[in-house]
Amino acid sequence: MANAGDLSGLKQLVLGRKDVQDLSDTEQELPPDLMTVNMGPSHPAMHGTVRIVLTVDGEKIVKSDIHPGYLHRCFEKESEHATYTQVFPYTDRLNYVSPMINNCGWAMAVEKLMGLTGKLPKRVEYIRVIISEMSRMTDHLTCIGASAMELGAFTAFLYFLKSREWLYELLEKISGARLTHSYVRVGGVAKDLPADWDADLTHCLDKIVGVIDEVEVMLNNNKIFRDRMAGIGAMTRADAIASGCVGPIARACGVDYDVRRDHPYSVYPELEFDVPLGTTGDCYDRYLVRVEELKQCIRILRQCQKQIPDGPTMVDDPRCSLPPKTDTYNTIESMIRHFKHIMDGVRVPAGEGYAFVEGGNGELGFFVVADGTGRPYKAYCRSPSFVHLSTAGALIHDHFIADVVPIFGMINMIGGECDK
Amino acid sequence: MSKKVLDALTAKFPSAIVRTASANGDEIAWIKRDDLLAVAKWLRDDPAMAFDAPVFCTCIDWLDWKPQHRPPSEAWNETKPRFTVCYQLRSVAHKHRIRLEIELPENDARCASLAELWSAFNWQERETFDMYGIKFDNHPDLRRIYLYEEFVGYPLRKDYPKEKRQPLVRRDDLPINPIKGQHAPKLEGNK
Amino acid sequence: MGVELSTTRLEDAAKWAKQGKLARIPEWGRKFSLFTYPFVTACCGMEFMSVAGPKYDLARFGAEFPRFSPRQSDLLMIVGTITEKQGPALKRVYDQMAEPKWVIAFGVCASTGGFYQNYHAMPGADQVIPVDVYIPGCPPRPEQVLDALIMLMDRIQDGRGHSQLRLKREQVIASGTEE
Amino acid sequence: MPAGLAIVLAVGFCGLFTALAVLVGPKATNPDKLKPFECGSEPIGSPRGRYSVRFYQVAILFLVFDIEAAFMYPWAVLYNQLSHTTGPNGLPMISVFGFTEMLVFVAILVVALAYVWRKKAIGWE
Repeated sequence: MANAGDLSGLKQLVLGRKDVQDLSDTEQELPPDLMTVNMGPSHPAMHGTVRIVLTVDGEKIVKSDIHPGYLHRCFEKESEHATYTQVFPYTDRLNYVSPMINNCGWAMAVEKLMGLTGKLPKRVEYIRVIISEMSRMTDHLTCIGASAMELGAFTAFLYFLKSREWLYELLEKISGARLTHSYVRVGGVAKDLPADWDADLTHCLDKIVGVIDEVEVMLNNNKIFRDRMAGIGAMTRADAIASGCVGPIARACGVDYDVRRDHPYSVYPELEFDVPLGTTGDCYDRYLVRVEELKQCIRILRQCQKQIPDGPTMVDDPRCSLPPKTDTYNTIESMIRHFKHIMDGVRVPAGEGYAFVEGGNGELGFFVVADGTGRPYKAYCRSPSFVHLSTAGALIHDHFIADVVPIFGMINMIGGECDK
Repeated sequence: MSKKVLDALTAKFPSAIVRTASANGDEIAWIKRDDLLAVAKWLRDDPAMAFDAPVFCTCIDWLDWKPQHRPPSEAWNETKPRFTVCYQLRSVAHKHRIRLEIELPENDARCASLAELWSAFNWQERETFDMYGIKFDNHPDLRRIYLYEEFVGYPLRKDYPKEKRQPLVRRDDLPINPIKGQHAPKLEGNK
Repeated sequence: MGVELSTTRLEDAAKWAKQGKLARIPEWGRKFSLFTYPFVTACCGMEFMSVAGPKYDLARFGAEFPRFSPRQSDLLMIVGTITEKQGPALKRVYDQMAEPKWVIAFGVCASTGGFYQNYHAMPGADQVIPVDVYIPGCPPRPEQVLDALIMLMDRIQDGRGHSQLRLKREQVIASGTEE
Repeated sequence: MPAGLAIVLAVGFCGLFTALAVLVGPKATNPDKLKPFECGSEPIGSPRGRYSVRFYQVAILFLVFDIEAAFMYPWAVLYNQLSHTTGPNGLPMISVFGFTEMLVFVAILVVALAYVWRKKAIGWE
């Protein structure tokens, strides 16, 4: 009997609390160790550039420590050593899923410092809206397609990839490159739209409308997709605002904030579009908000096709436009102006300014400090992905490891923009 | 429309405001370092201001700053503060924005942390510390966010050279191996 | 026999690459069933999606099925910029791959660091691991990627991949010392 | 196809390919290769820690219902032979006996499923 007593005493010690008999079934098991797992930099769901050190109790995440910075390519240091026009290729690679919007953002920041904000020819503004909305479509198509693939819906990924290819072809015809366009210039755009862009865009949009309906039929009421997305990674409205969330993630929580409408820039006041809002703020709402925004982009593009005027594609301000080629080769003044413009870059008067546009993930801003020379003194990029990643720690708390995948898919954290 | 934000701010905290400006469409207020927390809390909680959404936090390093076409007095010299920490805030309700700027001397680059007031600044202050070396007091966990712990120095300061690499790992048969700092042994033909 | 590519160790290639008829059969098998480990980090990932996507199909070359574990893959595709912080992760993934293994540097950032010459971007992935085929372009067009894959297949068939050469050298040195 | 031949073919086929892999495949091990793969970062903690018992529970339940599904295959293949009566057009009628036999088999396991569901052993809470 003695050892029986010891045995119950040992169990009492181990469980530490109540007597063994009145413990429920689940409590009788010994508390398991917490296991730390690396969801490391090279992981398909982490877009290759984030490492999370997960402390898990079985499958449930107890603590998470997120390490960004695996794609820190020093945008600020590089742009301090480049002229204003040479910074455009760097901005392409910030949010490389919607590169045109970064270009427009940087151009607007420099134009704001030069005081050219409202003085651009109308055609330039319309071209910028067209290429930004097309870029926003490629952003949402890639985001929804990739996160659907990570949840197993490989067909939706291939459908959206096919439609993204159509957009890439058209963007390549416009700017010359599929992804890294560097098409916008300070005070205008590099060259005019190709001749048959109108017909191509209409053809492309009609096909994409069909693809979006197909994928909506596939995903919206798909039991597996909804169970994996609904109720996962929910965020309240107050948390969204306090943590600086913007774009589709904030709109999914019901925060009615869209830079194109609240701080209208370019020709957005002349275009009507509505801003979709979610209610619960979970992954499923973010998905629905992005699908709705895709349709709004198509609607904007169709309006732009009708309303775009003719005219020059560069403001005729000598500070930031190149002289026409005929003058450059004939007169020495244009030759010098051409040379100075290329070598020294656009001379921006000294001062500091912050301009922001509605990027694929929300408010994308550039804080520029200029010192009068052709090179920016400081070029800070306010990247929405970095802000959204800081909320990811709170979102994945108390979820399963498998839920990290849809949350990261819907946050649409782009490495280049997040780590700058 | 946001001009009244600056007026209300100067009315409320006349001693804390060094100067204000409205340049390039932004409202800027230079704040003394010690009153930053009070001003920020008021800006967030006051219903007329309601700055509930943070936008960004960064720092400007003014080392040998010489603006062109400007009087030489504006150029930087040792007596002037070297760093300026900038907090940009916006209000969702009133749709107005303000940028708080705090000037910090070079030797004592310390600033109060606003991470408790707006959770977004937690990571953005870590980024500013990582890049410029500004120490934020009572920040929850101030450590490098982009670079690895073994990195020495603050890369975005003007005196840090752009291409000064501090490599973690290299192949051992590299012709010039920065880690071992010598040329790899010449492969004199395998026996 | 395909474009004569200069390997970093020319004398190795010349000496060890002599192949008998029998040795060509497994190489032929490996050539057409490459399992890629897509080490995706940056913008080239978008182009990698297009290459693996329906239009520029990677499946035509038997390399379509991405494996996300180095144990089951023999082609490491470094897609995008490799930074100093990513270096140890890349080296560990390369070491944990099964032999024989090949590496493609996808895009100019993985080949030489591209226009990111600064304190955190590594000037090319070959600072850390031996690379077999470099693809220029930022990002390279999908056709360039398919061309690089065909070029890699030639190297596999001739047995002149870095890991193949190293294996053969160890084999010969081991048998050499036994005599 | 006699069962013995099927077994020999199966074992031979698998054996051939494993032997081929062992003979032709090169062997080059280094200490880094043997470490566990954790997405490229240094593995933290040892895999020998104490696991939650839930993993074991879910595995056993999967085994039970997987074998149940496996038993359905031979039943489905032999389904036509089970019926003793032939229909008016010469084809075998749907055999009531064969169907009820499987119904009983599944019913027993449904009872098990109900018990497991009530004790919430399947979920993770």
